[in-house]
Amino acid sequence: MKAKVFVTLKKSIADPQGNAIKNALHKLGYTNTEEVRIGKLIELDLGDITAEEAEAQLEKMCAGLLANTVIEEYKYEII
Amino acid sequence: MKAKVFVTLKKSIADPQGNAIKNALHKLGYTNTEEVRIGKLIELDLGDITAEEAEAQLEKMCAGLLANTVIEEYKYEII
Amino acid sequence: MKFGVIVFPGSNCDIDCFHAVKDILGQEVEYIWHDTKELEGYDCIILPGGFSYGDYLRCGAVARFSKIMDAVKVHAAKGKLVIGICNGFQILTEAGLLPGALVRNINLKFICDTVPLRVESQDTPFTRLYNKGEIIRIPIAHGEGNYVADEETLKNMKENGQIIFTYTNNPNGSMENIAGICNEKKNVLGMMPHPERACEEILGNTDGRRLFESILLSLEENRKHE
Amino acid sequence: MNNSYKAVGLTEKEYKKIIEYLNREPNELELNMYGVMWSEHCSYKNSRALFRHFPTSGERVLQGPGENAGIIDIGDNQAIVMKIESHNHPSAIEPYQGAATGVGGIIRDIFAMGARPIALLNSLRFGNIEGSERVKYLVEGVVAGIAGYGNCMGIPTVAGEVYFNESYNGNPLVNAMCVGIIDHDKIHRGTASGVGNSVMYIGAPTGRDGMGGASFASVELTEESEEKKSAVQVGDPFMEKLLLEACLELLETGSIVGLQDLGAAGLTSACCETATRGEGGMEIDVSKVPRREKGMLPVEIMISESQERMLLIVEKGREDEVRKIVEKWGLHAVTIGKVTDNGRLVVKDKDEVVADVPAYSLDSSGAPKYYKEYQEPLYIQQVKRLQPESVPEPKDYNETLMNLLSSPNLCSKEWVYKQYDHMVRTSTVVKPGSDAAVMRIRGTKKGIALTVDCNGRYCYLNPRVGSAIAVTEAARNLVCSGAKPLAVTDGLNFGSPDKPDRFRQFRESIIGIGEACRELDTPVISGNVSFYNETETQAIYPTPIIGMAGLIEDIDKHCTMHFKDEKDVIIHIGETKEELGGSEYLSRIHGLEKGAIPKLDFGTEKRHQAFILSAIEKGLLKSAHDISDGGLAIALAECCMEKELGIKVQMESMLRTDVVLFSESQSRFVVSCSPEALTELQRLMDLQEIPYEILGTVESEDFVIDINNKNIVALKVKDMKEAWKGAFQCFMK
Ligand SMILES: Nc1ncnc2c1ncn2[C@@H]1O[C@H](COP(=O)(O)OP(=O)(O)O)[C@@H](O)[C@H]1O
Ligand SMILES: [Mg+2]
Repeated sequence: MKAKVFVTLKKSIADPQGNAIKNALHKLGYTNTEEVRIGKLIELDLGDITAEEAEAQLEKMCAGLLANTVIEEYKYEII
Repeated sequence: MKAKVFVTLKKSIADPQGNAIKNALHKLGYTNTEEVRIGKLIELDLGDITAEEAEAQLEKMCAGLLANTVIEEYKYEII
Repeated sequence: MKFGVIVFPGSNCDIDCFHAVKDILGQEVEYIWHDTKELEGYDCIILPGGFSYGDYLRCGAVARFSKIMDAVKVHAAKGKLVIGICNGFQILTEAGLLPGALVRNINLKFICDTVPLRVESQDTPFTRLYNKGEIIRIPIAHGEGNYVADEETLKNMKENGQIIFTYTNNPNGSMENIAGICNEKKNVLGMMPHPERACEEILGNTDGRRLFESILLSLEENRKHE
Repeated sequence: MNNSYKAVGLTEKEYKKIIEYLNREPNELELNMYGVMWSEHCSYKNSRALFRHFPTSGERVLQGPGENAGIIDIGDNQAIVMKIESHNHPSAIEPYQGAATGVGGIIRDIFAMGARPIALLNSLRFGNIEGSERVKYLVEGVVAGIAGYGNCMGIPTVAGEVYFNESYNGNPLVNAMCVGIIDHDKIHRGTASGVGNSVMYIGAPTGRDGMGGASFASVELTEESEEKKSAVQVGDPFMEKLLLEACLELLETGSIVGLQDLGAAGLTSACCETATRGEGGMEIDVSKVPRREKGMLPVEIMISESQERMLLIVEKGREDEVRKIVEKWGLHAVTIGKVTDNGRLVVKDKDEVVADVPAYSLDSSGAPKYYKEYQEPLYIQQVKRLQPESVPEPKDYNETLMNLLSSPNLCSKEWVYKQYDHMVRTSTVVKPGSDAAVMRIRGTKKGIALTVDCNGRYCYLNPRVGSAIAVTEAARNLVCSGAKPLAVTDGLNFGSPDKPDRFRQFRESIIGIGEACRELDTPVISGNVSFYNETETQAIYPTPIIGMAGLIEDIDKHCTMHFKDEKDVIIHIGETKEELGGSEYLSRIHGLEKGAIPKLDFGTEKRHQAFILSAIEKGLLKSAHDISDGGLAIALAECCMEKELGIKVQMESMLRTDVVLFSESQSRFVVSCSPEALTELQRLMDLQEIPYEILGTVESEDFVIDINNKNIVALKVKDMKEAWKGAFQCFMK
């Protein structure tokens, strides 16, 4: 079972990286860019388990390891 | 127009960070995990432009700044 | 001779390079702001270490778009000397002035240490005062110094003698133990280790001096020929 | 009277005091401003009364406590600026960002004085690392966070300490220290003076993150703290680097009247503190403050603790000049208000006045001040008791020594400091790994030595003497580097001040530090207090961290602890007594954290320090190392590591062998000298009545100790080094 996890900073948390990239895009002429936020994309191959098992694992993996819910939020997709 | 850009390491490039996370997952008992690869998720708000304009901008942004095509590949989605 | 040290927002080894040239070589040196469009009258350009633009996204990714970089390309195309140290090396690869890329250290940690390097070639303006095969000790300080390139590129570099420094005890996972490379014409050098940190007795290491002295010697000879 | 004061952490009495100041009830914004400013973190309301025990003045003190950082003269119109700051609570929740923003905060304090930051130090405490995934996670994150911020700023992290103990299981400690250099005539203070001058804001926009961080740091950690998540933020070292360079460039222009960082309690604190120092008032308009999010309320703007922001007080009419320089650095400067002369802090939202209070009433000068109850903790009498006879002697000292060398507290911390760029700016003459870091001062012959020290176990067993020992140990580390100790910055980490036994630890500790600083003539010029480092079940060991700076007049004469050459003579200075109480040996080998801690005699201490310093200055010593955790045997081992040299030592003693090797008696040193220098050295030691013992010589590779003609230790230095260097990495696996 394969999955993708998306970890992003919570909306209320400043994203210095994203901000710096926004500024860079402006400098390059893409002045229409209003916001840039940078997160993580984690691609997992969970081996030979069912979708339900994968779902249960992913939830725990995200909350426990892949994201720090103090500042981040996560979403995942099973594919 | 909003968009998401996914930047991942080329298959041929080693991903020590993904490996470290795989090992951590194994330690936590998810021994079924076969592979983990870490990429970037870049969320953009491109402001008030059309989908075609967005498409054209994204292609250039990715190839020029957001990804280094020596080591990375990219995909994007307009939403 | 006149040296220029480029200052990007976030550069932080700029003053170290400046001092190495001024105090050790006794040569003229100026800081050059990244927004400058032209590079006239400089014999050698140094892209210093640091965290240009915070090294956000990727090291050197944003700096390569600075105005000064077009001028650096022109300078290099004329066959004049350019050296990129640490972040400077990363910027040169991002800008396409040197092949390959630098990714995260294999142990995923920043490494600050003094490590042995083998001088692979003395056949460059930057290394002529070293001996081929000589082992020197130079400080490193980077989180992303792991050099990668495709096989073809590596092969070409080897054939052309573009691999200039290698680690004897690979600290970061670099392919072929690469610590420093140059372009085909050998007038552009990029290296992760910091020779400017190894120029003074008081700092306990002078192995980096000869790199700067080599540059000076090359420039002086060039001037004679002109 | 409504009860809303409780929500902002104030008491009824405090609320009444606010009403007295205002002659009316405060509105919600005002109440919140008092809430954050009168929190322990900002007002020191529980600790301030005790600070009178500290010596804070002296010939060299240019700025004592009370400003963003303290300043001490180093001659030639130059001075050192320094301060320590804790970021314990945020680091417990988000180790990377918590530690990173701690470093960011302390750097701003230094350049707010107009100084160029030249060095960072850190002092870390974690729970028991052996087998604890959580501790490993914290260590990993905290170290990476400190590295991430400091390295990006290009400020070398040159020294620090890391200790592990159960008592820090629930509350890790992350204290960061920054040192800057400045010319006397460039010193700036966070002062708002000159009616009509502009108040300008630069740096990151204000967001909702970090709201109420100050009050967050002033409560015990509970499950609920997890909910106060927004108090943790993401640091932006790149922004800070731009701020630093922009501010230093601005100060050169003479257009800046005052400079203040926005730290705890954000704008509220920066405005009232600068206004109070300037003995004037201030009026600001929150609608002009750059914001990251839409719809922020005035109260959110006023107490946000978003990072990487500074307040400038700019000479009227020179705003454009300021703006231009700031923009060169890719930042924006916005005028948000002006200096007034009515002593009030007035906050407007466009035209509407939303807060109007006497500026000083928010500041620590107007905040309540408490004299807390204190009482000797129950445990003190229990832990004192230790029958030395009941401690069995080890059978195999080779094994014991190897065990100690590879223990978490005594092993090499290279794993940590290798992640810190300690060489950037090419001024680090002695890197991490010796007793103190030594930095040269470019353009002069001078150097400075820096260290942070504290033995928490000592402070637990005997807060007063343990804290005094932290000061003397720091001084010993400097002296061993060839530096004369100049001044102290302290990071006081304690449990809840509301509990009389904890408060007594705090009080005793301050008295101990005060006494030692007076004796050594090293005034306290700045510091930080972090209370509430406890969970429901456990308080940390009292941990008053001492940061100290010293001056080396001639950098060529600095010294390190490493043995240099074979055949050099090894000398033990000072007297070993039967003082195993509180030692690392007892803790590690016997699992005992008890006993009377070593005695400290200031007369002896001063005599020995003066001797070491003068011997180094005369060029008589090739190495000098203080004897601290682990005693003589560990000190000798540490001296051997760098150059992989061995020793041949022969001693005579009436004491038990474990006492000889591992006692932590104070005021002791291991030094080495060339055979030629020995006669002169002995003459001086005899003359100054310094007790000493010639132990033996430096050898090539074997580590051999004989006592009373019997071989006790015989090891290969290579094996010792491997165990000592590799241990940390193993714990982290
Ligand atoms: N967190 C840290 N950051 C930087 N250097 C550190 C850190 N921890 C330890 N060190 C360095 O390791 C060496 C040994 O530390 P420590 O045993 O605490 O020294 P001492 O006992 O002399 O105070 C010192 O040079 C110290 O500066
Ligand atoms: Mg020491």
